[in-house]
Amino acid sequence: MKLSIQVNEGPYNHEASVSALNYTKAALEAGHEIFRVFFYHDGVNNGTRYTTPPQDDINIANTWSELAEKHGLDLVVCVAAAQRRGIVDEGEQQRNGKDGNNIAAGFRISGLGQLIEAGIQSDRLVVFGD
Amino acid sequence: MKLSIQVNEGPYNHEASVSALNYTKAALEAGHEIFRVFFYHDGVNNGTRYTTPPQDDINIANTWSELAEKHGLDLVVCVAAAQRRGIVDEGEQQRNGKDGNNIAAGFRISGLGQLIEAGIQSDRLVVFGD
Amino acid sequence: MSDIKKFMYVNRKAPYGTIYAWESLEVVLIGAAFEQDVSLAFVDDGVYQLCKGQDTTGLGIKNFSATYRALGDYDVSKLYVEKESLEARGLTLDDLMPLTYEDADDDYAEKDSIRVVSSQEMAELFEQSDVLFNF
Amino acid sequence: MSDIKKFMYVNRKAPYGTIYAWESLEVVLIGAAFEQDVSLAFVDDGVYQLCKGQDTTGLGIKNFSATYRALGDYDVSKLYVEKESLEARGLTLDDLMPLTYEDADDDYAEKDSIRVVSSQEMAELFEQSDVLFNF
Amino acid sequence: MSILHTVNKSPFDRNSLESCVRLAAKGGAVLMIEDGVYGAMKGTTASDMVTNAMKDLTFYVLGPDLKARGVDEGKLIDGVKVVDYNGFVTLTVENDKVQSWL
Amino acid sequence: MSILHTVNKSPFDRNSLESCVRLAAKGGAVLMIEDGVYGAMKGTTASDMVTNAMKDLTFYVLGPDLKARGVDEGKLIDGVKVVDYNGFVTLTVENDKVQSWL
Repeated sequence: MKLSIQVNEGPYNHEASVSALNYTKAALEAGHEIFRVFFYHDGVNNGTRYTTPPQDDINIANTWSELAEKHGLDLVVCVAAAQRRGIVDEGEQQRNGKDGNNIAAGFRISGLGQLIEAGIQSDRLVVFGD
Repeated sequence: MKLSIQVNEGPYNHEASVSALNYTKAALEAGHEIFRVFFYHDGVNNGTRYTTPPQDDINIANTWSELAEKHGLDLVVCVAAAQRRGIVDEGEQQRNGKDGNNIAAGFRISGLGQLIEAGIQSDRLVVFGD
Repeated sequence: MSDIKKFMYVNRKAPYGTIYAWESLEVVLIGAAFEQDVSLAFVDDGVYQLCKGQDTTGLGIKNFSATYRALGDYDVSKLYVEKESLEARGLTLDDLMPLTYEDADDDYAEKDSIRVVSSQEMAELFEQSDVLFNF
Repeated sequence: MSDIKKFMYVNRKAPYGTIYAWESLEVVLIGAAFEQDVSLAFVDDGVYQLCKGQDTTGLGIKNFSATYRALGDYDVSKLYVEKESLEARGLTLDDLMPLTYEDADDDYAEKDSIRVVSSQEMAELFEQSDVLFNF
Repeated sequence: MSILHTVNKSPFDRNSLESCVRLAAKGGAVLMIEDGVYGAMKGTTASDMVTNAMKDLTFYVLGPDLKARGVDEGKLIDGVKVVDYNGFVTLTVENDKVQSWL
Repeated sequence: MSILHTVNKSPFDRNSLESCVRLAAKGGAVLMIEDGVYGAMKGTTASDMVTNAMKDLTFYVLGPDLKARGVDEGKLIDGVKVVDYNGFVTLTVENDKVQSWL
């Protein structure tokens, strides 16, 4: 079955991103296709490579990146939500005149249409948030 | 009177940072001293210069920076909370081997002792959060 | 399954205290271009989103309430408001913004977009949807 | 005002669902070095923070519950738990971790850190504090 | 000794106002801000909780947050006082400490 | 047509579980996750709400979230079924769509 996942909260502050990670892993193990993981609201904060979590805790951004590489996941960060919260890739850096970028490996910034498309194309949309 | 303010939530997602801004302005206008503004939990996300908010909305990070410059405010971002969430200054960039930093003008990263000190030194501690 | 899906955007949170109301509305506006069958549900504190007379000047933040009035122009004309949620909050239809759309199937007659429904009717609307968007 | 202030850390949120419980505890640990008069209050879902048998292996996240047991070593020995909050959740003192400290004023006798108090006693403890930390 | 309590959550969504009323000592002040301002409206399922607590506590509501949400002052419970941010600062000073019911 | 409802908030802190029970049609499944798992415990002020809803809805609770919080399975309301993340995925597939009561 084709599943899409929406993540509405940032890492650590809420359990939502950990729940989404564990759910995604279980869905992949069960042989389902993950059409897309869409990061919205504070969820965009999952996609920064600037985090340095404590050594004795999960590294959430890295876990997403590794999962994306291993399974070819499409991790999409909403551009409007990202602009409000300071998540930047090279394209956004150019467009908005920033002096750097912080997007993590495996994530891409795109529009809300990607969420709508996920709703249309997927058999199920599962939302994790606050 | 000597006041300190704690901000527990990031910009835009919750009203907390706007409430803290409006409160801080009113306190300064009334002639009170702001000993410190301490950003904790997701509140550390107030201190990134990577945001590009919509033109028709408030620019929260810039408003903090301008207020800090005008009134010499001490804006402190908690280092442990910042590491979990990807807020980095030059020192943290060096220490944690990051390829850039995103701290906004007027903010500094320091330890939780700064919050305790604010509690000891201030006549009132006012907390804004979720 | 037909090419057109029934989308239901579920709004349960008050405006301004958190951003969910506004960022949810941004999804609805973008989604309108995809020509799906769109409905919005307002339950719990979500009903506050539609209250008239919103004025954010004193807070210094964006007032997005006018955007609800533009929904009709985007062919988003089914806004279901739960009666029980209104009543618990001491609100009636008169407290909400008048929202209308022009019905293309009825010589572009101006009609009300807001439909007050019971909890049970709302539960049925959820059942009949294909995709539920939660924020 | 004396040099020592009465600090009250107020815990109202469950562990793991959000980070407030853990990051609040980090403040308490750092704050212990400042030699103030420290108390912790556990009300509402904050009482869940002290439940025994926490095991986060299945989630893959840090289990910080052992840290509460270390509080005694930091001279943090006054943990007030609201009776009404426990009761509403079907909990008793037996469901909570046994937390103790060694009383330096009583020949280092081992004593219980957790004190169950009524809502009214908790309200009085808040009144008697100098600074209330809320997370 | 008195406490300024701030409540920033809707009483229909969260338990903050209820907990504040239960755990606030007599003589305290309660200021409703952000989504907490909905707790100041009359004719709701939460109004009685506020009215009953008025014998022990004084209730305030933040005007700019009321206006943002389109709540007319005529809809407030009798006795709830509207203050602006300057009034918020004054309440902070007049009471000995602040408890935020987050 | 049936809905999998997820509830991730404590019923003592938020109204999510209450709203889910009010607005879930007969035949639906409710899965309690994250802080929502406290709603599955017996002997609480929220237990009756779940027990009464059981005639129309089937209740599940996520085991890893229960364990994290130290909630023994012996403390669950009779009839609430414990599932792991694989079971969560199965429930997603077995129902037609998911409603997250955030």
